[in-house]
Parts: sequence; C-alpha cells; structure tokens
Amino acid sequence: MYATSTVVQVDRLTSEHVRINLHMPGGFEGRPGQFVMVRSWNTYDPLLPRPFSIHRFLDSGDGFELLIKIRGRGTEYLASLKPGDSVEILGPLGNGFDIPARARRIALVARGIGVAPMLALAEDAIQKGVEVFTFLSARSRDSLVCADELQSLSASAYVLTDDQPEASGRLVTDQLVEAAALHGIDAVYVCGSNRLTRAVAQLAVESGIPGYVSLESAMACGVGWCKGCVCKTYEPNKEARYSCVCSDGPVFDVRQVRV
Amino acid sequence: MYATSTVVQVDRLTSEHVRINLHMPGGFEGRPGQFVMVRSWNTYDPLLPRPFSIHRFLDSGDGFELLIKIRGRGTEYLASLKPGDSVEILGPLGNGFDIPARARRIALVARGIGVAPMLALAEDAIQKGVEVFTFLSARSRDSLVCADELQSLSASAYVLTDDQPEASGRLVTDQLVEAAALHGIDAVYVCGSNRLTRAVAQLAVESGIPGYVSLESAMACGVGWCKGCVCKTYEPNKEARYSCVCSDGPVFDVRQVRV
Amino acid sequence: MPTPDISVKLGPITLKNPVMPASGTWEWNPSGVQCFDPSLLGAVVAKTVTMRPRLGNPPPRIYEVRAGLLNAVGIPSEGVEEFIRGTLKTMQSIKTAHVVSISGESVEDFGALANALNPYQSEITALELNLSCPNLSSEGKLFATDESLLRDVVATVRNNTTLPIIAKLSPNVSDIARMAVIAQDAGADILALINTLQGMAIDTKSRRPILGNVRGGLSGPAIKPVAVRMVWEAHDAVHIPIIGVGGISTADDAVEFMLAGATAVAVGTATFRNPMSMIEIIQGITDYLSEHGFRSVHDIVGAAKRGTEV
Amino acid sequence: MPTPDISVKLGPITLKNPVMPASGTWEWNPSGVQCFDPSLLGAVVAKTVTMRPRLGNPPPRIYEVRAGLLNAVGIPSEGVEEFIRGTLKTMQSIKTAHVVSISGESVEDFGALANALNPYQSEITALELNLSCPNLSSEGKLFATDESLLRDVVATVRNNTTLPIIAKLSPNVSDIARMAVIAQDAGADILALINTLQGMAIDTKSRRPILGNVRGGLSGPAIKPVAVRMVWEAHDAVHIPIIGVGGISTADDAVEFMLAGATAVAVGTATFRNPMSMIEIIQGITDYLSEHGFRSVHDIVGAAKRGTEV
Ligand SMILES: Cc1cc2nc3c(=O)[nH]c(=O)nc-3n(C[C@H](O)[C@H](O)[C@H](O)COP(=O)(O)OP(=O)(O)OC[C@H]3O[C@@H](n4cnc5c(N)ncnc54)[C@H](O)[C@@H]3O)c2cc1C
Ligand SMILES: Cc1cc2nc3c(=O)[nH]c(=O)nc-3n(C[C@H](O)[C@H](O)[C@H](O)COP(=O)(O)OP(=O)(O)OC[C@H]3O[C@@H](n4cnc5c(N)ncnc54)[C@H](O)[C@@H]3O)c2cc1C
Ligand SMILES: Cc1cc2nc3c(=O)[nH]c(=O)nc-3n(C[C@H](O)[C@H](O)[C@H](O)COP(=O)(O)O)c2cc1C
Ligand SMILES: Cc1cc2nc3c(=O)[nH]c(=O)nc-3n(C[C@H](O)[C@H](O)[C@H](O)COP(=O)(O)O)c2cc1C
Ligand code: FES
Ligand code: FES
Repeated sequence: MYATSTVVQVDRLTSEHVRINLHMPGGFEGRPGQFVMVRSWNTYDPLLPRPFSIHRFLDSGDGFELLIKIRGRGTEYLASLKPGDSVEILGPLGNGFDIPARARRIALVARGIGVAPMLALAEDAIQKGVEVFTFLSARSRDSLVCADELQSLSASAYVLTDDQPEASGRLVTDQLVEAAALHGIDAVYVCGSNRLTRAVAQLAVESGIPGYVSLESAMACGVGWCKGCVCKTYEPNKEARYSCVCSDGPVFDVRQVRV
Repeated sequence: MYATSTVVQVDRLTSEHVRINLHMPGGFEGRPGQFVMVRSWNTYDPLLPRPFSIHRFLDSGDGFELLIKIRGRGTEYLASLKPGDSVEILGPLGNGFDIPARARRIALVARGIGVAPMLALAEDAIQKGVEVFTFLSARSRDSLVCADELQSLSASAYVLTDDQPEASGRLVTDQLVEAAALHGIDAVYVCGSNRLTRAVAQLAVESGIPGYVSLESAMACGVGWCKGCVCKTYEPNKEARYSCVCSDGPVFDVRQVRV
Repeated sequence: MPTPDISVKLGPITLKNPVMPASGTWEWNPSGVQCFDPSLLGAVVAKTVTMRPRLGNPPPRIYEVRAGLLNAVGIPSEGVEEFIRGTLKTMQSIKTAHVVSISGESVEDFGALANALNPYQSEITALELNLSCPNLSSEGKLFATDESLLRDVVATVRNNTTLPIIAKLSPNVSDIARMAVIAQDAGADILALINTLQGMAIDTKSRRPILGNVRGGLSGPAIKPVAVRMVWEAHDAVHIPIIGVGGISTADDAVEFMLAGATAVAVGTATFRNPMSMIEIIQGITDYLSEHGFRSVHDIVGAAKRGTEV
Repeated sequence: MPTPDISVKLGPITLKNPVMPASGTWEWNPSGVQCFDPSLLGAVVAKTVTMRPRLGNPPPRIYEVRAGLLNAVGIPSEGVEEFIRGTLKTMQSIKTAHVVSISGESVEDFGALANALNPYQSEITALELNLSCPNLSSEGKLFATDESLLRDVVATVRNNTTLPIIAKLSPNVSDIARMAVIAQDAGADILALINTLQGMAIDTKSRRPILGNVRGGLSGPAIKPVAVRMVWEAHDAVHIPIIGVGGISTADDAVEFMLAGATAVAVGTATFRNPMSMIEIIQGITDYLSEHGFRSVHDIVGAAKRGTEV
C-alpha cells in the first residue's frame, strides 16, 4: 500500500510530458482508472504527494508506468527523476473503471493528459475480449501523447488536435455519436475535458449508453481522510452531496456529476 | 556581485566533503578569507543561501572553488550538483585575511572544515614571497581534506588527527608555539576550532604575534543588512559591542573575540 | 539501559504512547486504505462531529502553500446520532484510547453534544472541544478567540459530562497563556494546541480567492514555530497537561514540542505526506529517550526551560 | 497598449512604484555591497531607530525554519541622534521616498522620537511606527496587540508630527480589522501589515531554545497566507491605504497582496534569498499589469473582492 518504488526508466515524450516506469519490490496490482499518490522529494516545498493515474500495469506484476504532464513544482521534481532514484508510492487508490460484464465494445474519450488512465483501460479491455474505440484530442500535435500506443490497441481511433485545420475539437463528440450509432458502444469512458464529459453525459441520457468520467481535484491524503477533494454528486430523488474524488472516485457515473 | 555561476566540476573528497569548481562568466576577484553566499535551489525549503569561504581562486580569474562539508539540507543540495548546473552567488563578501606588509612567515592553523579558506591564503602568501607553516587537525584520517595541497605549498606542515595514537589535538598548539619560537612567525591565521583559536589568542597576548580568526555564524543576508550574524567583540577601553560576522568579519583579530 | 517507558499520564487519562492523529486528518475505515494497525496509536481521534449533519464547505477546500496546507473543509459531519451508531462503534474495535471531537454553533450546542454522548461514556476516553468555529449567537465570534465565550463553552461542557475534557485552542489570539488559563479554570483537564492559523490565498490569474470559503486554516511545517512557542507559553501558565499540535512531521519535531512543555502530540498534515508518520514518530521518540538516557517521556516535558530565564 | 503606470498614491504620499524594503531587512551603505541603484525603489525604509542606542539581543539571533526565518535581532539601534547625523543624511542621496521607522519603550518615547525628527521633516517622507515591541510601563504588553496602547501610541505620534504616519501592525492578534480601525481612527495615514508572527525553536540535542532571546519573529514564505488574509480583512475595515508585507518573494506574490487590498508592498526575507528580489518584483508587477490590460496598480487593489461574498 505505502512503499518505496525505484525508477526504472524516464522517457521525455514532449517538452512537457514524461513517462516514468516504476518498480515496486513488493509487487503491484490494481484496476485501470485507479491512481497513486507520488512523492519523490524530501523538502517540505513541495509538501504533499501528488495524485497520478496508473498509466499502465507492467506485465511482470511488479510495477507500473505514469504519464505525467509537467505543471508545477511537484511535477518538475518528478520530471527530473533518474533511473535508480526512489519514489514513495501510496496506492493503488480509488475505485477505478468498471467494464460492464456484457460489454463488447467500449469508447475511450480523452483530451490532453486525460489520456493517462486510458492505456491501462484499453489493455484490460483487450484482454477481456472487449473492442476499444478511441477518441483523442489535444491542443496541438506537439502535445499529443500516447496516441500510437492506443491506436495499435484500438479497433478504430480518431485523433484530432486543435491545430489541424481540417479538424476542430467539436468533431470528437460528433464522431463519438456516429461511432456509437454505427458500432453499438456499450460504455464510454472520458477524462481530461469538461466539454467532452458533458457530451458523454448527453449521450448517456439520450442513448442510455453508460458513461464514466475520471475526475481531477487537488488532493492532500488521497484516501478519504482529509475531505479536501470533494465534488458535488447528484443522485435521483436524493439531495446533492459532496463525494470524495479520491475514495468515492476518481471515476463517477457521468450522470452523477455536473462539470 | 550577484551572479549566476556554472558548475564546472564536483569532486567527492570523502563521504562528507565535496569540492566544487564554479565558473563566473563575468569574472571573479577577491581576497583570501572572503566568502560567498551560495544557493543552488529554487524550493523555499531550504530558503536562504548558505555562506562558504572561497577555497581557491582560479588562475583564470573567472571562477573559484568551494570546499564543503555536508551538514544539513543546504549542503546536501550543493553536494548533489552536476557539471553544467547553475548556482547563484553573492560575493565576494567580508573583509578577508590581511597579510601584514613586512611579514616573512605566517602560520595557518585549521581544524576540520576550517581548512577551507586556508588554501587561498597559502597561495596568496606564496605569491607574495611569504613562507607558510601549516598546522592541520581533524577528527580522523578519513575526514582530513586538502592536507596534500597545503603541504605542497608549505615550508613545513604538521597534520594531526585524533585517531592517530601517537598524536593528540593538543600537540598542534604545542607545535605552533615551538615553530613560532624556532622560525619567527609574523602572523597566525586560525579557523575551525574554538580551542585552537584560544591558543592563538594566548600566543598573541604572550608573544605579541598577531593572530586572526575566521568565525562562523548562521547568516541570512551575508552583507550587513539583517544584523543576524553578530558576535560580541571587545576593544581596549571600549564597551563590548556586537559586530556582524559577515560585514565586520568574518576575520577578526583574535584578541577582539572570546570563543 | 532498559527500554524507556513511552506511556504518558495526561491528567485523568493514561495513553500507551504520546502520539495520536490530529482531529480531521486521519480516520479508520476497515474497508479502506490502512498502512498500519491503528491500535499502535496512543489514541485515535475522530473527525469533529456536530449535533446535526453538515455538508461542509464548497470546493476547492484545500490548497498547498509553501511548507503548509490551507484547508477550508468546514467541518462536514454525519451528525451525532449517526456518529454514535456508526463511527463510535467502529472505533471500539481499535484497542487504544478513543477521543471524540465535538463542535457547535452555540454554547448550548456544545452542552447538547456532551449530553448526547453521555450514555456512551464507556466507549469514549475523552471529549475534545474544537473551539475554532463561530458562535452564531454572538456575531460569529469564534469560541476559541473570545475570552468569555471560551469560558462559557468549556464550563457548559464541564457541567454536562464527567468525561475528561480536552480544550483545543486556536493560535489566532494575542495571549495564548491567558486563553489556556481560562480553559483550565473553566474545567478543561487537558489542552490541545494549536488548531490552524487563519490564512488565505488568491489566484492571480482568475483574481479570485482560491478556496471556496475564501479563508482557510494553515497547517503543516510552516506553523511549527508558532505552535512550539504557544505550547511553551501555555505550559508556563497552566498545571494541566498539553497535547502539542502543529507541523509535527518527525520524531525530532515531537521531541521539540515535549521540550517546550507538551506531554503528548497530535499529527495532522504530516500523515498526508507520509501515512506512516505517526508510527515512525512513536518509534523515534522511543529512540530519542533511550539514546539520551531518559526513562520516560515525562522526563523531557518542559525540559528546555531548565536554566532559561525567559 | 501603453506601458502601465506603476506609481501609487498611498494616502498623502505618492511613490514612483509600489515596492520597498521591509524595515530591518535592507540598508544602503555606499561603501558596502549593492546589487542595484536604490533610487529604483518605490521608497527606502530605514531599520527601526530608537531614542537611545540599543545593543540588540544576544546571539544566536536568526534560525532558518521551513520556508521561513525566525529572528530575534531585537532592534539594535544607534539611537536617534546618531541616526539623524548619519543614516538620515546618507538616505538623502537616494532619489526616492524616505521612510523612517521608529520604536519606543513607552508611549512617551514614541512622542519624543517624533519630536526629535520634526526638524528634519523635509528629509523624511513618512514615519513608520514599529509597534511590535513591549511597553515597559504596562507589564511588557506589546503596543500592537493591545487596543488601548495602540490607540495611545498612534494618537501621541499624531499629536507630535505632521508627517504621514504608517502604523505597522502585528499579526499576533485575533481581530486584525479591529486593530486596523483603531490605528486609522487614532490618526494613521497608512497601514503596514504584517510584522512577524511570534515563534520559537528548540534544539533537541542541547535541549535549549535556539535563539538567544528564546522567542523570535517568523517571516518569509511560511507566513504569506496569514499576511494575505490580514490585508484582506483590514482592507474591508479601513479607508486608508495598506502596505502589504509578509513572505513576498515574487511579483506574483506582490500581485496577490494587491488583489487582497494592498496598494504597495514591502519585501523582507526574500531580499536575503535573492538581493535582486525588489527590482525583479517591480518589473514583474509592470509585466502583470500590461499582460492583463491594466493601466495602473490601483486597478487591481482589492480586485479579488469583486463578486465575492465573504
Ligand atoms: C485522480 C487524479 C489522477 C491524475 N492523473 C494524472 C496523470 O496521470 N498525469 C498527470 O500529468 N496528471 C494527473 N493528475 C493531475 C496531477 O495530480 C497534477 O497535475 C499535479 O498534482 C500537479 O502538481 P504540481 O506540483 O506539478 O503542480 P502545482 O504546483 O500543485 O500546481 C501547478 C498548477 O497546476 C494546477 N493544478 C494542481 N493540481 C491540479 C489538479 N489536480 N488538476 C488540475 N490542475 C491542477 C494548479 O492550480 C497550478 O496552476 C491527476 C489528478 C488526479 C486527482
Ligand atoms: C563566513 C563563513 C564561511 C564558511 N565557510 C565554509 C566552508 O568553506 N565550508 C563549509 O563546509 N562550511 C563553511 N561554513 C559553514 C556553512 O555555512 C554551514 O555548514 C552551512 O550553512 C550549513 O548549511 P546546511 O543547510 O547544510 O545545514 P543546516 O540544515 O542549516 O544545519 C545543519 C546543521 O549544521 C549546523 N550549522 C548550520 N550553520 C552552521 C554554521 N554556520 N556553523 C556551524 N554549524 C552550523 C546547524 O546547527 C545544524 O545542526 C562557513 C560559514 C561561515 C559563516
Ligand atoms: C484537512 C484538515 C482537516 C481538519 N479538520 C479538523 C477537525 O475536524 N477538527 C479539529 O479540531 N481540527 C481539524 N484540523 C486541524 C488539525 O487537527 C490540526 O490542529 C492542525 O492541522 C495543525 O496540525 P498539523 O500541522 O499537524 O496539521 C484539520 C486540519 C486539516 C489540515
Ligand atoms: C532580520 C529581520 C529584522 C527585522 N527588523 C525589523 C525592524 O527593525 N523593524 C520592523 O518594523 N520590522 C522588522 N522586521 C520585520 C520585517 O520588516 C517584516 O515585517 C517581516 O519580516 C515580514 O516580511 P517578510 O516575510 O518579507 O520578511 C525584521 C525582519 C527580519 C527578518
Ligand atoms: S484527498 Fe483527502 S479525502 Fe480525498
Ligand atoms: S548575515 Fe545579515 S548582517 Fe550578517
């Protein structure tokens, strides 16, 4: 649960993305969509560990990969890691993605760094014999990561970046709706964009296709102790309440949240 | 005065000592016994730069060396520096060591990391045609640094470590007194030990040989603004007052201080 | 040298060791993530409970600052009824002392909470009063920062319970020694200090306060020097024992609080950074005592005062 | 887009830019180390001067804590006579506003200092009152934390000078808005907040307080959230301008204080870390204003309050 991992490899994918391969001596098992709290510094500035989705589980069962976008002080520390360095890991945490028992085809919808948890989900789906349809968007071609890996796992993959003249962000949602109509999608998973999440929620309401969103929030503990990471959740015929993104999520039914 | 230097080389001398060679693009000149305020971190923990004596001026006139004992958070950061890294430097600061105009022979007395400023002083003396007598002590053979360099510059050098059965710390002071009587020492410079400083003060009082001590103190600004680094100083027929180790020192006449 | 005795007498109660979680920063959920056996702790402390259920503040509720954390969680609570049915029962399976933290919107609220918990005295080791909250009946003044409110609320709880009372004081006062004496004289058996310092942060991009509640409480290493100073001053002024809280992250920090006058310590923000902190601190205190030749925690409580003229 | 105007009107005075050193953290010594032309600053602020010469506290006087600095320098001073002959004259060569900080051991002391400086009004832009010091005639209560002392001392200086008065408040109070109003109503033209938070540290090896004076003032990034919150609250309560102080290290920090209600800022501990901080902050404020389309500092003062219900 709380263990010191060792950095095996660090790949700088773009000027602002790194992929880190971590070895967990005691083994590591979990579900796609789960996350870990990560700390590689002893200074108190930054102070707290940072949450990251599990990008991929290693086949060896003794480690995992993170896909990290450099944002501030914590991610800068992580980006400077070298093979052999130690990293404190708490996890796997949170509920993770569920693939409904009878699902045959699922759609993964991600924008930007929202792609991070999708690779683990795609690998899990493939292993379960479930077909994957991928819809990726990003600000620019340069900031697109993990598209090739996902493409090679997918029955079909749409990749659109804002800087492509022929494309626009809107198209992802259109193509998702089209694909749903065409292929019969049994569940949709979305991460990294409020606009895409609303589109998935609309699809869920209008076409009854279950949709799941992985949410982000600032976190302190990652395990439900601090009540710092809440989002408002809604259930039919109940009063809205605050749920912890860390322990009640990070994955929520799209109909439960308003983003 | 305040400039960004580049790390040229880092040598790990012992498990707790590093020597760092820094390049100052705009050039760097100063006197032996002066120090610099050094910061190589952007985090606020550690917060303030740390003071270090100038260990050696580079002949090229565009840099200097530090000799650092790893003590806490700041020195750990410095010990992890790699060639090419940037280090903020404020300095040279403080008064530095003076070699009296007519001096022919001087004695350098240092314990432990107190040896750091002595190399620059020895090199300066040699260049001025002044003979150097060196007296070094250290806790153990393993923690002795810079002895060879100093030895090669000295007319004679006594090196004693506490773990040598035949020797004892006391002997340094005996040998200093002996050498003073034998060779006629014109000035004594001491750093790194209160006991040795008291011995040098005694020599100053009893034999009239001027003695200078380089003091340490926690520092915030290094330049006389914060008044944080004071030590009490005494002058004949005057009330004792607080002097700033950074701007009134770090070098004081041994008769001015009580350690 | 025999292993030191790390049990502590904290006024009317005895703890097997002096380390406990700070209220609101750790909880035991048998089905959730656990890194250690909670029975190893000197006490478990529940998140503050209120009379009626409360949602707490809108997000964002937390924001990391330099060497510290701002939080405006706002005491979300299941309410005391549900607490008694659920959380309090779950706590019983942990073989250590059980501290229940209560808070109210009025003096009467505190009294009512004490009363509501009275039938369960055998399940509770001590009642902690979280006084860093506004009294809605006196213009939102905080109980912990107003002398007469502090006196009233502690005295009211004292009149309504025979349980040991821990008064948790706020650092947002000019004279902590005075507040400590007031709490003691009104009937507190133990003091806990400090709660968080009031702070806030503003996002320069959106030009809006970052926290949903605008203001929040500052915790973590940043506040440790203030907390140590307050423990030092309170210890001079009272004769009841003190639980030191505020930025404790290591055993060395815990020992620093003890030397200032704390008999026990509570750990909050450090648990978020390293969930094993409390266990490492218990071990580290033991190591400190034996390395320095002390036989008991009590030997070092306030020891930094010997020979110090203040 | 024209370059923004970074001059600020601070009540009765106008500064060419809103950045100045915090008293006691920077000084100009023509023969010493200087990293920039001090005339670039919005003002220069002298270290607090007292009526009679003072030695200050015994060492150690400073100790670095997490993201902060504890100091117990203790107002060493050359005394006002020597100050007038030396420091004040030297300051005149700096082409910017000149703030003189004064402190006393009694209300009368403050009055006497104002009087002693009256003949030199043309050399002084404003008098800053350092109120974080004990009043020896009332059991060592601090001027800045006692309501009636604060009122008396500001009113006394007001009666003894026509110079603009900056009242520098202490954060060691429960209700900063109330102290701000008291200072304003007693005649202060400008507020500066905050001074340091009282703290202390103990060495677990020697088991003794680290600072020679036992207690010290906490400054630096650690206190910034507290300082921002206090500026926010004081700004709601008074109509005189505020100089924000406390942990400001970057232009972004300075802007945060302005959004909370500060019209100018003072920089202390950050100067120790990076002696060019003030100059970089002046440039950074200019950049912020032009990037976000503001024409003047005054456009962002208190701007984080628009649309915020507190
Ligand atoms: C469950 C979960 C899974 C995540 N998975 C990934 C992942 O796989 N890869 C990845 O790169 N990131 C992921 N994140 C986001 C990641 O946690 C933040 O980017 C990281 O904490 C930033 O830390 P920092 O110290 O670099 O930035 P900080 O210095 O803390 O902040 C820098 C900037 O980022 C913003 N920021 C900080 N935290 C967040 C956040 N949680 N969401 C949005 N903005 C934020 C701040 O407001 C600030 O502007 C995940 C977050 C959660 C909650
Ligand atoms: C003028 C001057 C010149 C110096 N020259 C050198 C030099 O050439 N080489 C060198 O290695 N060191 C030198 N020092 C000492 C050096 O500044 C400290 O070792 C350093 O600041 C420690 O920083 P840290 O962050 O690693 O330790 P911290 O985390 O700050 O402290 C670690 C431990 O060291 C102790 N400590 C901190 N500062 C000092 C100090 N100034 N003196 C004694 N103990 C201290 C602390 O009490 C603590 O126990 C000099 C100091 C001065 C004032
Ligand atoms: C997220 C969070 C929630 C808290 N909730 C409570 C609470 O419910 N009741 C309480 O008395 N104190 C609460 N506190 C204050 C802590 O108990 C503690 O007094 C404070 O955080 C200082 O200790 P630390 O620096 O070790 O965190 C909370 C603190 C944090 C950070
Ligand atoms: C070393 C030091 C000396 C100080 N001396 C004074 C002083 O003489 N007068 C004064 O009003 N404030 C003094 N202060 C307080 C600062 O002016 C400032 O209010 C405080 O440090 C907070 O700002 P900062 O976090 O930017 O340092 C001093 C602070 C430090 C760190
Ligand atoms: S991060 Fe602490 S409860 Fe979710
Ligand atoms: S270190 Fe600031 S005055 Fe010497």
